[in-house]
Amino acid sequence: MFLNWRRGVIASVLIGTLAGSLLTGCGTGNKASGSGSAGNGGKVTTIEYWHVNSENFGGQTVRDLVQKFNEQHPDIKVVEKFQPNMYLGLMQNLQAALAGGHPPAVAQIGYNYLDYATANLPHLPVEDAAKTDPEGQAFLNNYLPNILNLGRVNGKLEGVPYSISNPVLYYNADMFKAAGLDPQNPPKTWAEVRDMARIIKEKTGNYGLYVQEPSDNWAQQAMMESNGAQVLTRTGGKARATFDSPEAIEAYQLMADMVLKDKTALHATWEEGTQAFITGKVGMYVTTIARRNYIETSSKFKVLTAPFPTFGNKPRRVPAGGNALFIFAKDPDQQKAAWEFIKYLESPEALTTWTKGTGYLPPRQDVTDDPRYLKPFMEQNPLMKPAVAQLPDAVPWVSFPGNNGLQAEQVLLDARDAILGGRQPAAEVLKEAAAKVNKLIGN
Amino acid sequence: MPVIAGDIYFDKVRKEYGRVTALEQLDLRVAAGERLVLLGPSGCGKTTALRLVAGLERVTSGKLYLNGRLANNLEPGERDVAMVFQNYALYPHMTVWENIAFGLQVRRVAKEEIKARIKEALAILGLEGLEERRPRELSGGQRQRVALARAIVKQAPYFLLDEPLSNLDAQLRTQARTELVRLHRKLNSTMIYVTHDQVEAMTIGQRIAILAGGVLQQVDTPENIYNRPANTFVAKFIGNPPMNLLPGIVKGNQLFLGEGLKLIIPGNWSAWLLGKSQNRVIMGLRPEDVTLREEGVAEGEGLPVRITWRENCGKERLYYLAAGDKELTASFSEGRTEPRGGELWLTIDWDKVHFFAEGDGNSLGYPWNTRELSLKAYA
Amino acid sequence: MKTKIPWWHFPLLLVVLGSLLPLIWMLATAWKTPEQVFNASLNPWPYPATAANFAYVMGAIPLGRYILNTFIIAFIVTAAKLLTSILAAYGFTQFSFRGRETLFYLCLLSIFVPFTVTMMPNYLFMSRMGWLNTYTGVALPQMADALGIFLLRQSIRSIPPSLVEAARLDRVGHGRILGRVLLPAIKPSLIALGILFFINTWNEYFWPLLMINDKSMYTLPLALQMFTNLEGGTNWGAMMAAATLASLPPVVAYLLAQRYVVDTFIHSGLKG
Amino acid sequence: MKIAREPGPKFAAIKGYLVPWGCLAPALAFLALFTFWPLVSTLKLSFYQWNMVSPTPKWVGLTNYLEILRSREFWLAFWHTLEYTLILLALNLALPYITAYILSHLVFKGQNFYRALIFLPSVLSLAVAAVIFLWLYNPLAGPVNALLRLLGLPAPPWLSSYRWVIPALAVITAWKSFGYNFIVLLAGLVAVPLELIEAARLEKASNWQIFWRIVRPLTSGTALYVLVMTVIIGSQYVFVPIQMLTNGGPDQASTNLVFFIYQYTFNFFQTGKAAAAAVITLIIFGGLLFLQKRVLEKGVYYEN
Repeated sequence: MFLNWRRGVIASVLIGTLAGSLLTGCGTGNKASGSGSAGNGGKVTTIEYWHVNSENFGGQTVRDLVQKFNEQHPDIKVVEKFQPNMYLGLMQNLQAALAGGHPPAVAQIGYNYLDYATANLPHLPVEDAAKTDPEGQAFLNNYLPNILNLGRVNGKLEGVPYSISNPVLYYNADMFKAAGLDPQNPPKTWAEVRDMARIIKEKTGNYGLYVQEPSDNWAQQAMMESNGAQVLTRTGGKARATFDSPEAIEAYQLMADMVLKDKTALHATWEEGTQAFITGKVGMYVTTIARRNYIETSSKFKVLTAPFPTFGNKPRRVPAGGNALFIFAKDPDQQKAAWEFIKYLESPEALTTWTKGTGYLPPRQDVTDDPRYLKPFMEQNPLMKPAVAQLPDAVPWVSFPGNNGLQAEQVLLDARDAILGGRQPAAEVLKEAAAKVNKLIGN
Repeated sequence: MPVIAGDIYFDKVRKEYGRVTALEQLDLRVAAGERLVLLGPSGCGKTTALRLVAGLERVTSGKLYLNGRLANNLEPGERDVAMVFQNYALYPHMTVWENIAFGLQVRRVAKEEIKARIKEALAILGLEGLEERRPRELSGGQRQRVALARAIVKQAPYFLLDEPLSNLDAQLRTQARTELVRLHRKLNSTMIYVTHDQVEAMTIGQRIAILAGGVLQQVDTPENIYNRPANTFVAKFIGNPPMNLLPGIVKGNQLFLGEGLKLIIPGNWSAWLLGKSQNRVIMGLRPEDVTLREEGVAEGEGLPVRITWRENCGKERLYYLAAGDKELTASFSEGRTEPRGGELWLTIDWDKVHFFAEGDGNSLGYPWNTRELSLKAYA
Repeated sequence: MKTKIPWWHFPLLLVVLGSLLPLIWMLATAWKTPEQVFNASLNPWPYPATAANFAYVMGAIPLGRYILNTFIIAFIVTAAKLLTSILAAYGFTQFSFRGRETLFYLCLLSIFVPFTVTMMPNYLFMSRMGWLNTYTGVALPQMADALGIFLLRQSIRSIPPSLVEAARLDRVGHGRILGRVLLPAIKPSLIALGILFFINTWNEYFWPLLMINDKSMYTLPLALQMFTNLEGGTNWGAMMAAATLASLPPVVAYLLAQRYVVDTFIHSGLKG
Repeated sequence: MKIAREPGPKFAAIKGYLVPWGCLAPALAFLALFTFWPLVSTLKLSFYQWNMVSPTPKWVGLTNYLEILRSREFWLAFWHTLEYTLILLALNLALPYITAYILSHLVFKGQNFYRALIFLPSVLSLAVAAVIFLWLYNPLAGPVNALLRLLGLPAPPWLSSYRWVIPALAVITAWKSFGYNFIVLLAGLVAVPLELIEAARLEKASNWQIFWRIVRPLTSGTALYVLVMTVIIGSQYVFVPIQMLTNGGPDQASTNLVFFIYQYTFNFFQTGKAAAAAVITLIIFGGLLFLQKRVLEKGVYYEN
């Protein structure tokens, strides 16, 4: 009998634990989300902030900023939540959270998802949020006009530009020397890049060049548009893929020739390419300035940077990478708190912390040049200079409109693999891809 | 540990499994305290009948009464039956003691009482000292006795056994038969014993019910089953070697069994068969009831036979005989004079002959009083 | 006979090598400095070894918390799967009713429904219920397992029906028939199945990936991706250290109970 | 003896249903709610255009199906699924089958040693496996290519090569599932009575003949189980390395049906097309199951 009794107890404890854990919804996860209470009367408004900054990419900086903000604002509590897999991952989770009715108040939206987010996700345009704040317009005047445009869709300011990056050319000064090249004279045009890459290959046996290949077309857009092409042409509210223009094909074919014919450029994933550079197997590396800190500290050789190369005398056009801050809060109190938080993140102090912690460029001119803020940092980090100098050349990162915008982006990614992988020449692949994209975005 | 026994009554009980009929309309009454054996070849429905009593199967139609009470819808646990399974169904993870005690514990029998009953059962079955063993540490005979012990401690009015000896070797089986009968005398419950072994049936049953193809063939005492088989099936099924069955035609007082095989039927049989107005018959002859002679007999007094094969079974000798196109067996127990071989004559003891109708195989009866042997002798 | 033995060991040793080499490299890389990682990738013996990667991982993520998350989810799912499978297997073996076989095969069919077919509606359901980032969200859809039902049904069918019948004659209730007769008899299958469920849930990646985006709710496999972030650059040593730490609990559990696990797998008829 | 109350037939009938359905209810409820209802729901979604967020899905009839069946990506995914499956059948059915045969019938020492170590990888997470192989496959510094270079062999960029990406990803999955399949097959193989093999030895049958003519037919039930599991579960297992390492690239060269559906759901937010692809996948798997039932089972020997 004792045996029976004991077994019964164990069984009921097991079942109890099970049922209990189900009923309570288990724990910590849910408490923070959403439940904004009336902001007045000493109550605390809790809002969520979604970002893409992982542990080795500014995660700690985000925590510091949030902590400081919460100390300064006793009536608001910001909870930061990291979203894996960069902007794509964040978009996925955001989409789901919206479907479930529990969106974050503030989220980082990659510039390449600007159009899609504006058209598909219910949000509060920051232009409207700014209007409710008497200082709102003055605040927005702190930005360079072409930078503020990065947050505009069809003329309306939907999100505040926050993180800004652009592609620069990193190069291995030691390898330049070994190849008999002058480290003080980095290539200025793509023709020079091609020549130097050939020399590096001949002299050192290493690859001359790697251009970043993550799951976006950012760097490739910079090449095509610097050659005078337009990835997407908007006429009268209608968008059309034009990355099959002769200029675009020429730019892409140059890259393909270096990879396939000259065999002086590496075709690999971003991960592998970065490794190849920092382990001294590639001479030149085109990637975001946001990676400066990692590249500089990981490399055992002298790293230098140069502006993104141009095509002859054609103007340089580099798409701005990074993200804008969007407001997804629905409750007025939360919207107000969200706007407060955005203003804080975009304050000179916070941006200084942010740039130091990540390598992004600040969207506000007054921060970069101010000795109280980033000036000393910029002087200590000469590698940042080309990126800052390029800021006036910034153009919007292409964001494909419509329901199928995200798939259009993938078509271009596949095209890159097809060209650099040698499936077909650039002209054919790009023509095919453009037709497909045009179909997807409704032409 | 005497128990108040109850009777069991099958009233037109039918059992079907899907499209297969296991039992066709069984009418059978088992008296309270009786020891009845259900006998038949495999697939005859005997186990089904037993499981119907236990409630492990549901009656398809008809009524099953236990102690006068309709039991069709009673759960097995509500029927107060004890059962011993063919494979004993001992719980492998429990000790002997736990196996026996389990059912009683479930029924919330007092601890002291459980102890007393198990002690008694272990003593009766000679299982003392094995209490802490697990089934896999026991021999076949021990397992069988544990299964019996588990059944008897329930002190149930009904005691069902499903071929409980089939997994034992021959020697143990003989011993267990007598044990079982003794045990039943002590228990006094109503016992149904299922077997396909006629020796077990004859030695254990007070009455035997023979089933074939889901149909009850005959219910009677072992003596009557042997001496007065109700049909050719029973006749052939009981007795080893089986009864010789010879089809023939009756013409007046003559029986024609085939080419050159003619017998003169004595007066009493001749008149009896005439009364049955059945001239196509089957004659049944048990192998031990025939005589072989070396010297010739008069026409119609015997059949000319030839020995085709002989077997020495120790206590008895079997002769396989050919009579024209017919084949027969004869057996001779030790001591009887044996023929040497060659041309022989087979003669018949007409007091030990059986006649069956050719069509349905039912017994044509006997020209003398068939009620001399009765059940009472075994009560 | 003796001369024959060595030859056949050769292919087996190759297979063992194939099984172990990736693990050896994971372990080796976890103890290497970044320099060793790149310049001596073929060397399986890090010298001098550094624990810096582990220190970094422990500092960067709340490892204890993740172990706890993973354990709680694996425990809930395993317990629930066993419970529902046991009950269903009992229902499918001990009762006969119209449509039983049809129902059973319908259950079995669910094994063959690819996860991707159901993931979208389940995801929406969970997010509508507000169960994203909860143990409930991860565990709830996995609480029944057709394979478990199938295997336990097989196990129950392999024990003689008379065991249950004997109990029924003793007026033993369903609870006790299950608890005291059937479950002890199929204990090896239960244990093997439990271990299988636990390891599978522990290792699960895809569904938690969809359900959980709150760092504090991560399971160990999810935590791994924090070390593969693209813009930050991969720290291979740290990643392998994290992989090692994530694998440690199931591997240790397996090695401790190794003979038992494999033996029960072999003898419990898990072959289906 | 106490006479129990005789329950009426109606009571008995209700009581007779209560317990079995009570037993089945939890499992059936979970399966219905999280497997079968979503199935129906997916079927419904496949006729709509919807991005999961907009309040009104748009009815588009069969458009989703037609567009998918006309797209290059779907057929790539389809053929790749076959390719993955073939590789997995070789690595996760044939190879463990033979390994298990060697261990069960040709080798008598070290049984436990082999079993334990061969099973080891299957207790790891696929995510761990993917991460380990990501390093092993690293084209410049990874051990695999370092070794190949040392041997003077070409060292391809495994995960960005059209030709190698599928085998490379399949190997990851195979490495992780090998042990489990091996143990399952071993369980089937040790059940083959030794007498049969001894009898064959007396006939001077070679080891291969014994395997092919005696052991294989006798264990075909187990093998069929592993086969079906490899085909159906395999394509879902492969998903994890695809999602973690290549995202279907390069140029959709490593996508399969499962990843295709995931991509349309969570990367493109084209729920309707994803649902349509899911339904098509289900039909393909259904066809495979049917095929298995009709063709393969004919040659299968079952113990019972």
